[in-house]
Amino acid sequence: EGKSIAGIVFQQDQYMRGVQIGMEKATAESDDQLLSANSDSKLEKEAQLIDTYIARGVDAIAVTPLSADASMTALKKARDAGVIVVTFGTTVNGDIAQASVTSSNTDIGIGTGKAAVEFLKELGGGEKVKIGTLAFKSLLPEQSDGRVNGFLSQVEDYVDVVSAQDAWLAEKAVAVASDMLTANPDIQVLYAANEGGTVGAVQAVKRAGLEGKVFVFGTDGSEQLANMLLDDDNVLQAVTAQQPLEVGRLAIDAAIKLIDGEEVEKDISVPVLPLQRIDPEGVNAFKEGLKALTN
Amino acid sequence: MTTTTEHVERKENFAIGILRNYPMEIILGALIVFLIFMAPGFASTHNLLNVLRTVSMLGIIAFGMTAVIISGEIDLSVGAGVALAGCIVAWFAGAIGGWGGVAVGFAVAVSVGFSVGFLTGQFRRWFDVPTFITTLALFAALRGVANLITGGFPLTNFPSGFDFLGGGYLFGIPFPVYVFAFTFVAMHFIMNNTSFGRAVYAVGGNLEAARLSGINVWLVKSMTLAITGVLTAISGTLIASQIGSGTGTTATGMELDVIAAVIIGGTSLFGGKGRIWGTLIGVLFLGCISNGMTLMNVSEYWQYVVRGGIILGAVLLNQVLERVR
Amino acid sequence: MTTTTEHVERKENFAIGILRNYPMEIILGALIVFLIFMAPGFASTHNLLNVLRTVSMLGIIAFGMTAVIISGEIDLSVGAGVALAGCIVAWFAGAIGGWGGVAVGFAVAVSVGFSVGFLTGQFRRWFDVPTFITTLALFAALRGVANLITGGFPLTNFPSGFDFLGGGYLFGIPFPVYVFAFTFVAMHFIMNNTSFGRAVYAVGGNLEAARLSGINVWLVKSMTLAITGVLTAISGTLIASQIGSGTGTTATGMELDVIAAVIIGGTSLFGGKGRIWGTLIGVLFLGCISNGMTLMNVSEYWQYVVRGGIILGAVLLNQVLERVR
Amino acid sequence: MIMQKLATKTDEDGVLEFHDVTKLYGPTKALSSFTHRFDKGRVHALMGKNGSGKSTLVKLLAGVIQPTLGTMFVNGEQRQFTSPHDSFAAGIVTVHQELSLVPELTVGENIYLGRLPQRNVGGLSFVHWKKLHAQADALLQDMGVNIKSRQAVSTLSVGQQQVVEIAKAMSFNPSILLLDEPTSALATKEVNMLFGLVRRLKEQGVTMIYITHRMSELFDIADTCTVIRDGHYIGSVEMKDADHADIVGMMFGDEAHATRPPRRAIERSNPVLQVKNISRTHAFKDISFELYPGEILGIAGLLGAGRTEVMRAIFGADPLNAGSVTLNGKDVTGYTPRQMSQAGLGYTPENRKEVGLVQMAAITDNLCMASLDAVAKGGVITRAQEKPFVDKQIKDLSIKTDDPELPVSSLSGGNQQKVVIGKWLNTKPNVMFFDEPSRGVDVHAKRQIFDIIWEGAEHGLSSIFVSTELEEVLEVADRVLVMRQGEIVTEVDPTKTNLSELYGLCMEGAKN
Ligand SMILES: Nc1ncnc2c1ncn2[C@@H]1O[C@H](COP(=O)(O)OP(=O)(O)OP(=O)(O)O)[C@@H](O)[C@H]1O
Ligand SMILES: Nc1ncnc2c1ncn2[C@@H]1O[C@H](COP(=O)(O)OP(=O)(O)OP(=O)(O)O)[C@@H](O)[C@H]1O
Ligand SMILES: [Mg+2]
Ligand SMILES: [Mg+2]
Repeated sequence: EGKSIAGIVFQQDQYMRGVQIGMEKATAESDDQLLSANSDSKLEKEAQLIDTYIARGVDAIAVTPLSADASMTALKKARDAGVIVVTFGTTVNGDIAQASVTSSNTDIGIGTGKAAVEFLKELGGGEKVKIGTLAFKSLLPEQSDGRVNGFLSQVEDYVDVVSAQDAWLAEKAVAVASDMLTANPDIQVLYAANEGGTVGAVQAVKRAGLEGKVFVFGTDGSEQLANMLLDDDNVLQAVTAQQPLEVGRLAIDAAIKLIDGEEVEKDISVPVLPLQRIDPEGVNAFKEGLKALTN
Repeated sequence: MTTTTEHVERKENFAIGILRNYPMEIILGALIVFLIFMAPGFASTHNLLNVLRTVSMLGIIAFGMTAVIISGEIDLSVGAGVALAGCIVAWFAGAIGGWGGVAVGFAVAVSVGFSVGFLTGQFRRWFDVPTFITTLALFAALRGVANLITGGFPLTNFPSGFDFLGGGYLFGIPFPVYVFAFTFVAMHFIMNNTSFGRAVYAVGGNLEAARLSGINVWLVKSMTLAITGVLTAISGTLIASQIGSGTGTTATGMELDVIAAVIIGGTSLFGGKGRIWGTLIGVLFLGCISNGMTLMNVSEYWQYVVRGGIILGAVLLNQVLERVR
Repeated sequence: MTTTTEHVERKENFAIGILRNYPMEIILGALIVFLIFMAPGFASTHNLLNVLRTVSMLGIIAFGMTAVIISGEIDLSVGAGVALAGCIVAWFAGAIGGWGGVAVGFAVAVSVGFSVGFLTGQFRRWFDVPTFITTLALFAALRGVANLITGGFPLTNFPSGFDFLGGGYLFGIPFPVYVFAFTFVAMHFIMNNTSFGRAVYAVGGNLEAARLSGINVWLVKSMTLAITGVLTAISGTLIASQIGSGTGTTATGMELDVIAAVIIGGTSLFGGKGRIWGTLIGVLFLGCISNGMTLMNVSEYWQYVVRGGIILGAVLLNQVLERVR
Repeated sequence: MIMQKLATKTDEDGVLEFHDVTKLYGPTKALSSFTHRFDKGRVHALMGKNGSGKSTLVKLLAGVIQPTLGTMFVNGEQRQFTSPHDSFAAGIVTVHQELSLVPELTVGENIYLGRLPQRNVGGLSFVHWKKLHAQADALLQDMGVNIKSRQAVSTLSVGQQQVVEIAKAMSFNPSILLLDEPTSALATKEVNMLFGLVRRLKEQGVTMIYITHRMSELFDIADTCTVIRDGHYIGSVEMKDADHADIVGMMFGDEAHATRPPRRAIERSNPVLQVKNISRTHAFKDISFELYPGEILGIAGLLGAGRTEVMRAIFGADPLNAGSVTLNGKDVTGYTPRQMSQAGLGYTPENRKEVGLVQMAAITDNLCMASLDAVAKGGVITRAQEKPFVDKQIKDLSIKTDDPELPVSSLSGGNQQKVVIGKWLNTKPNVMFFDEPSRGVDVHAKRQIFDIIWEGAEHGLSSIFVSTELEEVLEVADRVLVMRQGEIVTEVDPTKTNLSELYGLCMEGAKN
């Protein structure tokens, strides 16, 4: 008979939507049922959703935990109730997840960092390049720090962070990035840790007329960001896309196997996908993939 | 024949009477019946207890908020207050350690809640600053302080067994439900049967008349805010226990849910009118909607639409039923 | 001797008069002076234009919200409305294509904004549902609809040059600033020099007295809400242009910023009192705080605290200065 | 408990003394170096035209406001009341001019607000509802009024609310009682009840200050009369030595006042307003009458007879259940107040504070509120356009104000009433409903208002005039309808009847 699996995301953005679609596709063919929900980035809502699904008697929960530490309590309850727990995107401490499908946040930062190294070396010409960062620390501190630190770990020898701010919604990020450029006219590079931040940073540079003087490195893949990489304004240099469809599919696969009592690999890693201005073919291929996703 | 007709008429009047006097109760009842049949797992004891546990956190604060709104004020800072209280308790649990730390933390959180609430009322008195503004400022500031305490990362150094408060069961019923029930009874009693409670209605209904009657109107307003501050600290501690950590991002947007529950329960935003009982109904109503939609697997985008539609529909129906005469 | 003393006294009175009559203006002035000296780059033309551009999006809506609040109602749905308008414009731009699509989308967004606002007012009339509830329901529902339109993915098929609306310059001044200025002048005129504006104040000051004075009170309230809906659609289009996409997550929490600007500008949440000019000051004040804190690279957690503190301090000072006699 | 009498009584107990008391509201001198001693155990009438400072004096004693300069002595001690609470503690109880009840609460609760009887159970003290309602019901019954403790105040008419206010004051067992126009909303029966209470209190040695604009009451109830004019103390007289003309002279100096113009023959062929068989559940039924050009139609009735309800329903403020209304030959049944106002009907409501004015708005705004369409050309309005409308009414109605930009709440009660009337005169109506236009208005201003009504009639304005003071109805109206319990019982010619006959008609068969 059909199994029921709950998929819990924590916000409504393109990445999460992609994961959901991946999950839907993975359950579409069978008579397994997918229950999806959104924790709105709130720990207490996450705990409530997990309680609700335990009460409903689901076989497995696939979740992207909000916090490695703080999400433990709720998920432990699920395990204690005999529910399979699979995490994706992020994971949780305490050996609770029976399988974990991740592209680590650090990897996401590292991906963009690697793409930036050569660029920064050249731009600095021996000197450290002044950069500013846009993060989402007051929303999700662990993920945010993972990405920013991953990025910095690659480029720390070549940069000097002169401004670090929070802004994750595009319209806020435009304002904040503009202000950062005003306060620090010597900034040459902006790094943004999520999609909204990246869009906002690019728009801020264009709005300030600093094309060719200030460059943006960002995070996440979307049609808009792909187009920005292909645009000849030379602002956005590289982003690191995740593969949400893959993540969703693998999470469901692992959950089904675990329900059936099969063995699965505990740490399933989904590679991240660096997209760079210097590789337009790669960007175009990614765009094609996206089209398939939305149809 | 005559008697039969009379009997029918009486019955009709009785039905109309119920409709008019308990519209919101009926709407909630209808929602529950609907969910029993349509939402898989809704009627299980386990699920119902979960719903109760979930609404407890919100409801504890909502009872205080009811008093605040009846007194003619508002408190937008409760979500931030919950986060702050959780962080304070967690910080002391880490710094002092064990249950002693929790106890000190809880005492500090409650004192902070009380003082901040009371001062908000006094601000209104001394400087005529609307509580809307003061608590809007606190809305930002308290969360900032919470984050400064934690440094941005969840604090999880609680003693073992701490999770009982938010997650444990006592005689088969979740612990927070007891706190919720106690708060309901206490606030219901206070509002209906004490001079203070009646003064709250008077102050919200006609400030000048209350003042001319010798009521210390600012003390009354400040006290409703202080009570809400204390209840916020209690709820914040329970939530910290439930999620096993104190973080600055807890309970984002909760103020709107709390106020929504109060208003759905029939309290007027303009003060003077409202009932603790109504808020109980409002809280349960919101809890059932959220739970039901998750159980019925309503897609998350539709959830927003459905939630909006149900709230609007319920309040509308409530008003229409009240008019049946 | 006498004349000198008199002269001094006159001067003092003059200073006190200014303090009393323009407290919020003075506080804003003080903030700006502080930022000129302390925030690197604040005083540059470029930065000031940026601040203006940023506040424009908020301010356009805030002027409408001022009228709504003066009329004794509230609108919590403007953030969701901004998201919905952006998504509608983006969807039509994609479906029809080019500027034609944008024009159709804009027309639809404006019509939707107008209708939803107007109906909110009529709901209040027919069913006595408080606008707080209706717009709280819309707060959830409109964002849900926005996501249903986009399917959760940002829509970006705008014609080239579309980014001019939100990001472009006309005679060296950002385009949205013109819209902002125009809205200010129009709303200032409407509220002060039309019979409709007078009616808004009357309706908010005493609904029954206004009704008995032969004012069509529900039409007046509905129109303030409809105007705000239209302004929300305009702002939503500008924001979509600025960020180059229409998505359901845009402008989360914006309603609170808008209401804060209105209240900081001296409008009473209880209706009947307030000025468009005050809202302009409130909007600029919030804009300067955000800009200043970023320029000074205040850490994100402190930003919350500082922001809360400054808002509270300013309103407090405002009240104290107004009392100087 | 608040009311504890001092253990040792002195001669100065119950004496009120003012020394050079001044109260400023910004530039306005509400009270100016007022010096006077009110002896104990007597009823002191306080007279003066609107805005002369009577309420200000009372508010000082009630602890609502504090004097700018000067000192007050209560019971022989110098006192500074910083809150109403302090004033209660000194044994002073006040019935304020503007109603101060909480509409959402019950009558009983309003009476004992701030000192609800308590019951102690297990160390917790809570409200003793039973005792509260029993006490309140006993009190109301003792006063001889038919109001129940458990009724919500919001369901009472203005007059009944005023009775509740008085009951509230009585429940304190005051040693000093301040009554600020307690009778302005009361009809003869209730006034007599009040006077009975006042006499009873006087026997108990209570000192009372009694403010009224009804000259006739003075001789009935007061021992002395103190007159103030523009905030200044003018003088005091013993009532037994005074006559009507003396007091009016003190109040107004030698200003002239109007007398009724001779009655004219009314052309009763074409009614401007025709009301046919209108009914409204629980309020009135089967009301029919006609109003002719230039006619002033009075409606007489007791408290709650339904006069207000009839006028509101015709004006479209409340829905009708049956019947039709024709105005200027047009069927206007079911019109909204807006449509009615456009059709030429104006209505000044009886409770100006709640529904007549926007208190926080400027006098200017209030005066133009009903005539926005006329003042604004194409919807655009400026202060300059409003000025003639505002100035005209301020002048015609002698509204006492320093600046029409001030909020209307800064005006004294009588002047607020004039603003309500001025607001409607600005719409140039051809039919006006005046619901208690003389409530809380001084003798002089009252004449002015009547003059406006009469003069309007000369120019063809038809009016309905309602007043609880039946002698006014007789004086002002050309024809009088008598209402009882929601029905018109008869019609009388004011020239062919007298006060006691009319009163009898209003009373006849009425319950209690
Ligand atoms: N709050 C206030 N602000 C400004 N002026 C005020 C205020 N209250 C009263 N005044 C002014 O003080 C003066 C005295 O007012 P007061 O109410 O004492 O008059 P009154 O004798 O009671 O008149 P009435 O017979 O109309 O009730 C008036 O000119 C009035 O306009
Ligand atoms: N809001 C209300 N709810 C219920 N009954 C009311 C309400 N207002 C008035 N009534 C009742 O309707 C009847 C008519 O009242 P109305 O106010 O028209 O009388 P009135 O003759 O104008 O007397 P008054 O001098 O008190 O104004 C009274 O019995 C009154 O108690
Ligand atoms: Mg007075
Ligand atoms: Mg009446």
